[in-house]
Amino acid sequence: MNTIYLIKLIGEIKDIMAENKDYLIQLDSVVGDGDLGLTMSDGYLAAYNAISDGTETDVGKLLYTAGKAMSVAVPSTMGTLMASGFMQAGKVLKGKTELTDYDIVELFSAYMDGVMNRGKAKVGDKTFLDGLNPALIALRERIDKGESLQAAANASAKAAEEGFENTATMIAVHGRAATRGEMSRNLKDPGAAVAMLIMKAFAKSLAD
Amino acid sequence: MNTIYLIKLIGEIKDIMAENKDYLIQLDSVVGDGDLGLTMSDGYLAAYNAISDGTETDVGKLLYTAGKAMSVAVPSTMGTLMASGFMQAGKVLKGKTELTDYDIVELFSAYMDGVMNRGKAKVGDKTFLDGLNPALIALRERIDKGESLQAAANASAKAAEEGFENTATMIAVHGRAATRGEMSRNLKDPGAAVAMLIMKAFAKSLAD
Amino acid sequence: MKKIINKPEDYVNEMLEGLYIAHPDLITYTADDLRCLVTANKKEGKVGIATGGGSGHLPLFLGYVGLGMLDGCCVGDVFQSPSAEQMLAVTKEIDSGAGVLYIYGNYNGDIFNFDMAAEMADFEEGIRVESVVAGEDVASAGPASPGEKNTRRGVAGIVFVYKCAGAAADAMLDLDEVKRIAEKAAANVRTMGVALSPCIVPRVGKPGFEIGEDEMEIGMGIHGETGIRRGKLEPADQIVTEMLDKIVADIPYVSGDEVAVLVNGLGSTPLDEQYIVTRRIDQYLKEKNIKVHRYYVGEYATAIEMAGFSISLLKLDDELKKYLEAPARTPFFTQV
Amino acid sequence: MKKIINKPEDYVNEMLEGLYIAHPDLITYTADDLRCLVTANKKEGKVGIATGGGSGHLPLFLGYVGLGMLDGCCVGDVFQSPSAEQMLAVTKEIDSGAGVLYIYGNYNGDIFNFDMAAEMADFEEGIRVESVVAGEDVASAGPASPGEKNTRRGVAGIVFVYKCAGAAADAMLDLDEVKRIAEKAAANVRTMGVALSPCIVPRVGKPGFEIGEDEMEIGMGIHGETGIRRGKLEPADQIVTEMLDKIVADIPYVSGDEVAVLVNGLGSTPLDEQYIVTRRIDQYLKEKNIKVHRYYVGEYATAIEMAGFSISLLKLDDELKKYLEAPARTPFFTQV
Ligand SMILES: Nc1ncnc2c1ncn2[C@@H]1O[C@H](COP(=O)(O)OP(=O)(O)O)[C@@H](O)[C@H]1O
Ligand SMILES: Nc1ncnc2c1ncn2[C@@H]1O[C@H](COP(=O)(O)OP(=O)(O)O)[C@@H](O)[C@H]1O
Ligand SMILES: [Mg+2]
Ligand SMILES: [Mg+2]
Ligand SMILES: [Mg+2]
Ligand SMILES: [Mg+2]
Repeated sequence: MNTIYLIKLIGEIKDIMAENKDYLIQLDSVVGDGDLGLTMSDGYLAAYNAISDGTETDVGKLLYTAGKAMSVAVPSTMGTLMASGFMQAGKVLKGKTELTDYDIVELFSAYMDGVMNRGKAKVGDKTFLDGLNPALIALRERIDKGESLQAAANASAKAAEEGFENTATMIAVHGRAATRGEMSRNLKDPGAAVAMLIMKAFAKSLAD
Repeated sequence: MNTIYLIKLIGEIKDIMAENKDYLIQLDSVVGDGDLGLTMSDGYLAAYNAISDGTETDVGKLLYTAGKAMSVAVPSTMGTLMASGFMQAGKVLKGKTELTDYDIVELFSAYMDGVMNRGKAKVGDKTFLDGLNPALIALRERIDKGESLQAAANASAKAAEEGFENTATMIAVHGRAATRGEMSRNLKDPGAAVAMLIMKAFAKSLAD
Repeated sequence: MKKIINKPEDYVNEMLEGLYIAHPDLITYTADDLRCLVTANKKEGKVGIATGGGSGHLPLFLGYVGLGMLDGCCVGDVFQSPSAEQMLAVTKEIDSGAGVLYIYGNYNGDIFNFDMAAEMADFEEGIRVESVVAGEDVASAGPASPGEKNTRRGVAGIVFVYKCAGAAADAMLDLDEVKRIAEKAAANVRTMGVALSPCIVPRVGKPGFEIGEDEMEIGMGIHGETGIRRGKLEPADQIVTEMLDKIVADIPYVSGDEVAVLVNGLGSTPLDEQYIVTRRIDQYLKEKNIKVHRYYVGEYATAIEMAGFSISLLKLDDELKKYLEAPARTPFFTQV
Repeated sequence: MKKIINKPEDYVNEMLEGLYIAHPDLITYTADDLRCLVTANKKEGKVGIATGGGSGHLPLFLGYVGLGMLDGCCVGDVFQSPSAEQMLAVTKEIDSGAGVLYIYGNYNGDIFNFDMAAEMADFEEGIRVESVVAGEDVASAGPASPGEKNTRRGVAGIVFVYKCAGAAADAMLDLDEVKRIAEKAAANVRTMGVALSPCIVPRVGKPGFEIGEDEMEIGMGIHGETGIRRGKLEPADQIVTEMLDKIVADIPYVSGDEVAVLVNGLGSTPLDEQYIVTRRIDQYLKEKNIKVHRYYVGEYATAIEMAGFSISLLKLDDELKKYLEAPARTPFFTQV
């Protein structure tokens, strides 16, 4: 696993966001301003374009560059949070050119830290974190148990999906959805859907 | 004929304007802003109220007072023109306490002068003048021929009505109706209707 | 009718009460009549300048009374003239011996009442009054031939006349001179507007006219007077081009001439759109080699909540430029 | 969608072009990016103040850059945050060694990007940046308990924060002091709004929400965020009373307190209506024996062409009063 794999991974994320553009627009239209499909497809495309030439061998620098490109392209809530995730992962993995399975766990863990540092949300606040957090737990558990990265990625994608479904029981306390208060319950969180899509793309990037 | 008669005359005008309020509104709504019914009924009421106590014996002063009250109450186009008519008649008849039939002709003639001095319109411009002017001609002719004031007044009311009907052949060059240009043809002029109503009230004031 | 008001019949007076509350340092009223607005800072020996007209055009007319601009203003009901009596009261209050100049728009009711007031001021009070009537809407009529009466409507361009005349009076010029400056400004200003939606006079309660969801009316007046043509809404650049073609042809301009530009929102047109309009005006005038001395952008003369805008061009010479640049401070116009 | 625009995707940039054309003496831009607006009159050694946020709120945010107020401003697309990168460019341009203060509204996207920009300014450029987040819409959330995060939206009241902080910076106070003043103003301002009609984001092309012909929504935010209640449109006096009850209870006030009042039109509300509102505010505050030091009435923070208004009260002490009264000159705010 090296920067070539990361280009593939980010490419898969870019593709899945493009495929689910209308779905994300629809989710965000109900609780927010409806731009999430646009920002996620544009944002990951910008991230991908910034790193896809394959000249960068430093894993950390590649991730940081992807994040910076995303922050310039889509300065929305999720755009900036995803950029912050990439940039934090970049800082943590800086200097590496090869990644172990544990480094992949570290990557997602740092990504989550980046989002949390920037967004100051907690698990349970009905955000992106509620999709990513269960996925990260599943991923770490399986790798700790010695399962293959593919098996762990599949499990984490499933966990992310469950996390996303679960957001329908929570009350939003951040962003536009929060202005609806109690009315936000029963609705699934669009940002958590993004976490689910990322983990699906991750599973796919190992499968093909 | 003295100020008591003038109070009766202005009272009749006030009544006919009140009765024809909706009619004038309707006429003015087509070519103008629709306020003519309100301004004429309010304006002549104000004029009447200012002079109806019967203490004034100077014909000229009474007419001037009526005009001034009207100008304060309804500063619209027709309101100010009618006020100017009264005030001019007041100036011309100042000092008199008794009126001959010729003085009555003078009264309407001065009223017309007041309107013309203020409005700078000519006969044929599709205005109030095109109702009053034929009435004034008829009135003067009949009195000159020695007919009774009642007969002369009846004839002048008829002439005013014909004058009003005739405005449907003219193009408006003053006021809001003028902004319609050629489209103003075929429509009767609301201000000329006011002249017709004044002359009808005049005929009635002699009949009862 | 969706308005933040109390009783429609109290609309004008309650608006005026709010105005005096908000600007006590600049304006007050006379004759115990809220509709007779006068400056709170009378300057002795200065020519007084008064204006007036119907309500519903804020910041016109009230908003330009203050330092370096107007001294008094009478307003009537919405779209209705104030009375001669009220104008006389204002005239008496603002005269300090140097006489009074009336500057108002070219509307029947206003003309009659201002004329009557001028006569009364002369006869009853011995105050010399001169009048300048602004009529610069090129869409409302053709230009007047020499000696003929100008039948064009007065619209937003009157603000330029106020500004130049106000500065001239503030410089203590005499009545004839102030009148000459006002006439010069009035002779050099041209305006044209476009409307996208009607407005509702509170006491009437329904729109003054109907217009399709995709239509505009080029040349419409600020009371909803019929314009030059009604058609499908076009891109901003195209609308501005059509308007400027008419405005610029009317003076006419030669290469190198200098102007001041007023972009005026009619009530519910966002500032953003007014700046998009400004951008195209600048392109257009650059193509014609007409130099813009200064832009004014915002709401200067509205039609309640009408959507649309107007463009006014004031052709400048050194004299007008000097008076345009002078400082002023009023409730709605502050220039330092 | 009835707008005077060209292509919806050019809306923001063309508006900006117009803005620079109209106000060349006050504003310019940096980093070859129209959306990175900075003052044309940089004052050496002064603390720089920057703001920013989505477009569609003119005169917010752009219109307050100039003398005695803000030094820089970044805008994004309509209702969308600008990027951290853009904010960094402005920060670099306006810093002259005394550091930079960010003042912006309490919105997720803005917070994240300003925070990121502040980190970049520190790490990459060694510029000290402090931030004050304005959130004063009493309709949007309850007051924050001590130590808790303020979740209220920032709306028109931010203009008071700009004014006081801008004057403090202009008086050459240091960054800590300017921040203290900004925080004090932010802590003492409260706002509430009401909306009568939605607005249309040009690239979306249809209204952001629906509302009945006879309805209003009390407490709605300036992007159309849900308010406190929706109901039948009421007389102006009644609406104002309901809003002030909420605003005044939130501080709370005691008899004899002094305030500045901002009456803000949301886009298509005529000035007349804003003055009718002003009238009732004055009555109300007199009843409570709260003294009004000064009124500001007009459009200060809009939601494109939304109909409605907001009321902001700034509780004053001698210090805030001093900075509020200081002169300022920007494209949309001139005080002498
Ligand atoms: N503080 C936060 N931390 C993490 N995620 C957040 C936070 N605030 C909002 N989100 C996520 O952002 C999503 C909305 O993103 P986006 O559409 O970009 O917002 P906006 O359009 O309002 O800027 C929400 O569904 C939520 O998952
Ligand atoms: N210059 C004028 N001289 C005489 N009558 C006039 C003149 N201008 C307009 N009128 C009359 O005024 C009438 C309209 O009066 P009114 O409704 O009061 O006008 P507005 O409401 O526009 O002030 C017209 O029908 C016309 O007869
Ligand atoms: Mg969104
Ligand atoms: Mg968004
Ligand atoms: Mg009428
Ligand atoms: Mg009328």
